[in-house]
Amino acid sequence: MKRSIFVISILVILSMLLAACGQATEAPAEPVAPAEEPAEPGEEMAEPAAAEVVYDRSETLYVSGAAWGPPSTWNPFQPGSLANTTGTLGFVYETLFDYDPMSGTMTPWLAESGAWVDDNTYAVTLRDGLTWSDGEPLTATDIAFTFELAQQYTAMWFAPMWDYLTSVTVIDDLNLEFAFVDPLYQEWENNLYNIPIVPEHLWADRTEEEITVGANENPVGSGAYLYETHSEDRNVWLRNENWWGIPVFGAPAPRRIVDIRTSSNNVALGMVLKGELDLSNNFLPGVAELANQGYVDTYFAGAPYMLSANTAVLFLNTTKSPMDDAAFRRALAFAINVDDIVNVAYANLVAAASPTGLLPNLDTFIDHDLVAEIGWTYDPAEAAAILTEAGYVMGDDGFFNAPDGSDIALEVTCPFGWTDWMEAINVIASSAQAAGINIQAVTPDYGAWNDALQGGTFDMTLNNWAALSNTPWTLYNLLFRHPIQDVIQSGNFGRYDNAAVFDLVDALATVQSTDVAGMQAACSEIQRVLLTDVPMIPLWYNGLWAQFSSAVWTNWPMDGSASPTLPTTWSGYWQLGGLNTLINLEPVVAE
Amino acid sequence: MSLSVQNLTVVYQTLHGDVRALEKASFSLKDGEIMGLAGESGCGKTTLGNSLILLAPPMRFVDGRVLLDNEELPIWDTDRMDPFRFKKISVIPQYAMNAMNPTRKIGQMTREILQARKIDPGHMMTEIKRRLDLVELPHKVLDMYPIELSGGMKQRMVMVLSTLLNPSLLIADEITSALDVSTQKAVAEMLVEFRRREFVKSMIVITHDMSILYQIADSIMIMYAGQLAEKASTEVIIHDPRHPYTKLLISSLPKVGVKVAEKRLTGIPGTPPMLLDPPIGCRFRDRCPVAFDKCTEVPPFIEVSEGHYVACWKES
Amino acid sequence: MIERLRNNEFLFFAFRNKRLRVGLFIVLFFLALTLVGPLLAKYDPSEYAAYGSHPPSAEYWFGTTTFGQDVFSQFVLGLRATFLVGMIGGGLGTLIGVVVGFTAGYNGGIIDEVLNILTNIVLVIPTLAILLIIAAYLNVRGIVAESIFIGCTAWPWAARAIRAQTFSLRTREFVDLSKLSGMKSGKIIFTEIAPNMMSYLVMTFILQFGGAILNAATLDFIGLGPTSTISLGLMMQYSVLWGALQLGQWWWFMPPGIAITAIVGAMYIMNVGLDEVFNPKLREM
Amino acid sequence: MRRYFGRKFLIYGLTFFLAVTVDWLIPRFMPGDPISNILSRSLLNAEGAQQMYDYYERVFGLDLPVWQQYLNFWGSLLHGDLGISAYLFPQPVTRVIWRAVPYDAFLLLPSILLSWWAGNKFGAYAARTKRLDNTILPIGYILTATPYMWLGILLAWIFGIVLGIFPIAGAYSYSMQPHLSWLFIKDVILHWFLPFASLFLVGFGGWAIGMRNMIIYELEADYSHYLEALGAPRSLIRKYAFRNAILPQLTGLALQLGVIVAGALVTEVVFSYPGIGYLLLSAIQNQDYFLIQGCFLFIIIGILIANFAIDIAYVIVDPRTRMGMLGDSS
Repeated sequence: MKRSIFVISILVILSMLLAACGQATEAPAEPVAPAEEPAEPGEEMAEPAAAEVVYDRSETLYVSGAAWGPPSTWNPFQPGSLANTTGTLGFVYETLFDYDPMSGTMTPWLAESGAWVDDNTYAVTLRDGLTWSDGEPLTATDIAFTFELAQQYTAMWFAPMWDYLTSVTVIDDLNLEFAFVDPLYQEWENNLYNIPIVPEHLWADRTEEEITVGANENPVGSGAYLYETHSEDRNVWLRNENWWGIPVFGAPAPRRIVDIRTSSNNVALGMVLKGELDLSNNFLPGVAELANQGYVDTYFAGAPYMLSANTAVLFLNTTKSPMDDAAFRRALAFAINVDDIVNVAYANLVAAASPTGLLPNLDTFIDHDLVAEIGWTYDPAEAAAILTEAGYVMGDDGFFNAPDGSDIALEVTCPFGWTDWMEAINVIASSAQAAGINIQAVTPDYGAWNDALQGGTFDMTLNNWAALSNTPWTLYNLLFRHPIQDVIQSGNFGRYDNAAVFDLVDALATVQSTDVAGMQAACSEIQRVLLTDVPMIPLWYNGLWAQFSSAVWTNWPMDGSASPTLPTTWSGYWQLGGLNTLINLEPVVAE
Repeated sequence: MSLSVQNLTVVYQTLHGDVRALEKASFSLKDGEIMGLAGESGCGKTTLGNSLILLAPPMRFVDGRVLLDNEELPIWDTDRMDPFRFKKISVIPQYAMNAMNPTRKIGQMTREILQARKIDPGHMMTEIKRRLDLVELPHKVLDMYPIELSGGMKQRMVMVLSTLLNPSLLIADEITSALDVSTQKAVAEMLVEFRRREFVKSMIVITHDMSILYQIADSIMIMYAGQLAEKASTEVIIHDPRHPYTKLLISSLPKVGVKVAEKRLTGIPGTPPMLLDPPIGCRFRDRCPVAFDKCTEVPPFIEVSEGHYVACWKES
Repeated sequence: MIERLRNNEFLFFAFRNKRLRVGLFIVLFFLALTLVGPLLAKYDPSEYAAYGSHPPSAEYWFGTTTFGQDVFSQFVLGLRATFLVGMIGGGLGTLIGVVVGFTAGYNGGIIDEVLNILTNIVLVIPTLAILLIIAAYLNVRGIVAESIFIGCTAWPWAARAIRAQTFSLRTREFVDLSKLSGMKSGKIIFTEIAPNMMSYLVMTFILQFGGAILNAATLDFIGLGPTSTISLGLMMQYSVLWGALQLGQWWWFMPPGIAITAIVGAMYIMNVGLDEVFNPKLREM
Repeated sequence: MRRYFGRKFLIYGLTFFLAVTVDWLIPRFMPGDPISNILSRSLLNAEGAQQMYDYYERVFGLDLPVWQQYLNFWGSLLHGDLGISAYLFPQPVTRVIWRAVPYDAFLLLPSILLSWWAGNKFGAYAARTKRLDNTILPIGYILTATPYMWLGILLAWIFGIVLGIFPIAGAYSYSMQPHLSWLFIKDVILHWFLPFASLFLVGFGGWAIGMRNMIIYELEADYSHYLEALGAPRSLIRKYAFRNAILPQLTGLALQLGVIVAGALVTEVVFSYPGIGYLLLSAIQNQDYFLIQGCFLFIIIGILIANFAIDIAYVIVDPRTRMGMLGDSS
């Protein structure tokens, strides 16, 4: 008996071992979705690489921090949260334009140029010699096809654009025109660098389901990298040696990119310290220390170490009392000690936000005089003054009561497990209490939090869903999203209902992006509402977490380096300069 | 003289000290004698039985000699006892019901035990079968697990097993207490049959059950509180006991043949003494109706008439 | 005669038994720490006592977390949570186990059958899987809630054991009944079954206590523990989550683990001790 | 025997039915709405969001009446279809799980069997001598009392970080593609070893102690004394004692499975080992009810199968069950 058990277990080990390998080996070769046959040529190019099973460190770039989970889809139209496969957009599928937040400029990418011929017509000229990785040429028809998909299928995220886009006309292989009625210039420009162009010859005969939600395994695009393989915890990309962009932009330095999905940030931290990871875009709380000790590099040598990626906003539920009182909201703005959030919860990895909520890259659109005049800073006394003036009475419990005498007891929430935010709301609660406003920090599970958020049952909660953008409209469109629905999927969670400001935002949307003065004027008006009425409180800028090691690759973008680009691998950031970062990298030459 | 025991003293070790469970026991068995050993529970009769075959902790050997067929038994040394066990001296334990390994077929277990004792099971088989017939057990029990047998069957199986090597002394401990009356009778008669066929030379039958002894025992020995009280032929013990305790015991019995079970001796005031530090002298003293000052000395266990031993100053 | 000595010997054995003493000492030690700890702790567990992480020092006895919270303060509070879970969870588990087991064992028959099947079902369904769901179902969880569902899922094996025990005792009593004429069965339950069960119950509770603590630690570690307070399991989770291993902040993840291991281990060792005390067969003479 | 298995099947049947029902309830019971969780991070404007929401609702079949959803669930379950993972959208749950299963088998089977086997041998051995018993027993107790994840953390810290002998994350190096070579196999084993070790050690302690106690009881059992009285050598007595002590240990194995699975879960989390436990955790953190369902179901089925295997083993080694005397109260 005993012996048999022993033998069995030995056998088991071996069989399992083989099973694991066998299983793992077949893993990449997943059953391929229909209409993938033409992918063969692409496969062939990848062939010599596929033979390599052990990667050469000196030509491989190891990155992490982009994927939320195992790679599951390579569909470029998959909305944000599911794009666990960073690079689908940027590596494989490309956009007409590129936006560089550092310089604040739109760079033509697939397009050679694009411009408004008149108020309702936008003309695009493509670069000559664009090709798909399967060798087929990329022409204007592919662009038209891609945009028209959204006209056909309302489930595409950019389908609403067809409310003002009327037609796409292909003039020749390189030229096409978009016709509009009352276009939202701002959104359009934003879409120019967010809509991925897909090959008509591979997508034309796909079903709606395949197009909108299909996994699109073994994707074929036009980009600088080819899908090589993936497993539960990684995506492997191989440089496309025939990329049309090499003569234009130069070839990205790493021949192969292994994008690692670390189970948790600590794993990434360990790998960074061991030098197994060249670039980590995870949030690593201890990293300031490590940077100071020179274990890793960050964009800034000192605080805040990181570039800013998005604005953490405290949404106030304006349908509830006392958040429905502007005075109370403004008082709260003075009562929150943002510096503590920055210093303690984030150990200086972030920067305090402008009350206008706009990120540094949009600084030109911040009305600094206005901020100086009616902006706020941490000032409990001022908060108390505003409340008293508004008729709030300090109760004997040390907390203010509403003018009608009722107690005020509020909750500030964030999802359980989002530890940095949990620390942040602790700071918010304690500093508000110190100022006499009774707020408790509560951390429900994500699902419940999301319900409360979208259903509008929360008191006040944190949110940062407005991404880095080329236009202030993106943020304000999110903050003042309208019309207000029972369930709000994203934006204006506080259900702040103010037709005047809604109109201002819509007005901003229709300002030509070339008309900077016009945009500034529009923004200034919106900001006046934001600062006086305080429907929500921008608190700090979440960092564009990036820590890198120069052991194998150098010339990382850092403060002061010539024309720095974003050091990030996050999904949706490749066309924000991420790819340029790869192009600028230089291998460390051995000895 | 099949068995002769001299001054056998055995104690139970407990944390409070030694419990003097068996005090200077001296007696002997004639060849072929079936001796009944009776007394209240806790009087040391089982201790006596065990000490003869398996003197294991917490029991501790203190003093005395045991001769079996004029050969000394090293009862204080379990290892040196092994050669004698089973072959010369054997036991049918109180727990005969659970004496067999529940997860082994009975035949297999038998074989393994025999092999362990360097005996070739091969040519024991015919003998085993003969004896199974004798105790009216079908041969197929050998291919059964104990759990498949009834209480009585297990009892008989153990009898066969224990006596397989024709020991010259068999200790049968409470073998009948767990059985119903009819089976008791059968088992008792089998014991006699075993002696007749000389599977065993002589026996010590430990029991509460006087009626059984009345049926099968040649002689009866009464114990009280770790001391021998009286030993004589069955007839004598039943009809003409000499020791005051025996008298009370017998008189307290209902009609002979009726089971007394463990009934405490209600007839006698008081309870047996704690044997941790037993009273000096006769341990029955406090309860004894006829006790007198002499009783503070331990009375010798002397032969008052042919084959009749008594430990009482009144009698000597 | 051993029988007769047993009762007065019990305490004697109890105090003499080394394992029991050691186990008891450790448990009492931590219990004491739980009670006096909060007095010794200088900071509020969630308060930022220091600026960033510091190794143990005179100021911060167990060092501080990445956020500069005092590990010792969290530790003593976590201890309390741990004992609470053990008490409530273990107690509840034992209680249900006893009720079910005793009812089944003493009545037998159909009741036994049904309870038995129930027990087996709960036994087969992996406790954790259920806990995961219940836990995820409650958005804001406290220690007590956690303990309760731990207790509600931990009882089956206790029920099984107690059923078996009751069963054997009952049958044993039947044998005796036939032996000693005229003893009332009610009296038997109190004089025979109850004491035997007592020892058994104590031991069951101890095991349940330890089990509950381990269960809680597991739940906490995967982020399904209390959302409203600190516990040893949560401390471990945070330490791992925030790279205490990689940053070598051993003072963060060592104390909670050591405490849990020590307490539960001590419980188990006590259990063997008690076993030896209650069960003379196992005593060393 | 028939009764024995009849009852077992009844229990397993009931268990499975209940489990599946509870399982089906998960997404309906838990807070949050899987679809809005999927969409929540995608920056859509109002109308786009609504359209996508309806679309996904159709995809997940959540727009049907409840009773129909329940029946469909059984239906598709029997076809081995557990729906689509929300968090790994649009991957089918079964496919996601099947990818994880080999890692679990590879981790669990050896650690369970080996720890059981070694633990029993060792416990029996420890019971033999008082000295061993006193020195080694406490170690066993400390091991069983150790929370799986903490042992994992310790091993990871000591061998992974301080000594740097073993990798502490993943199933094989990031610098490799799976292939059959000694290099790769060595790599896989290195990654496997620490998680295996933590599972093995905790289990080992438990079994060793269990066996030690069992043996001591058995050596005090009547049949052991009878054998002594017949002068049987210690070797034989021990042999019997061990054989009989194994049985409760076998039952113990069945009872422990749930605990071990839980242990595996946290261990996989500590070492980010891509098994089902790890998958389940991610599923929970991402509110992926369909994946949670799948994992839960797989665990149940796995445990049922294991239990059944043990039942059979039991029947083989313990005559009493064969006689149907014990029913299932073994």
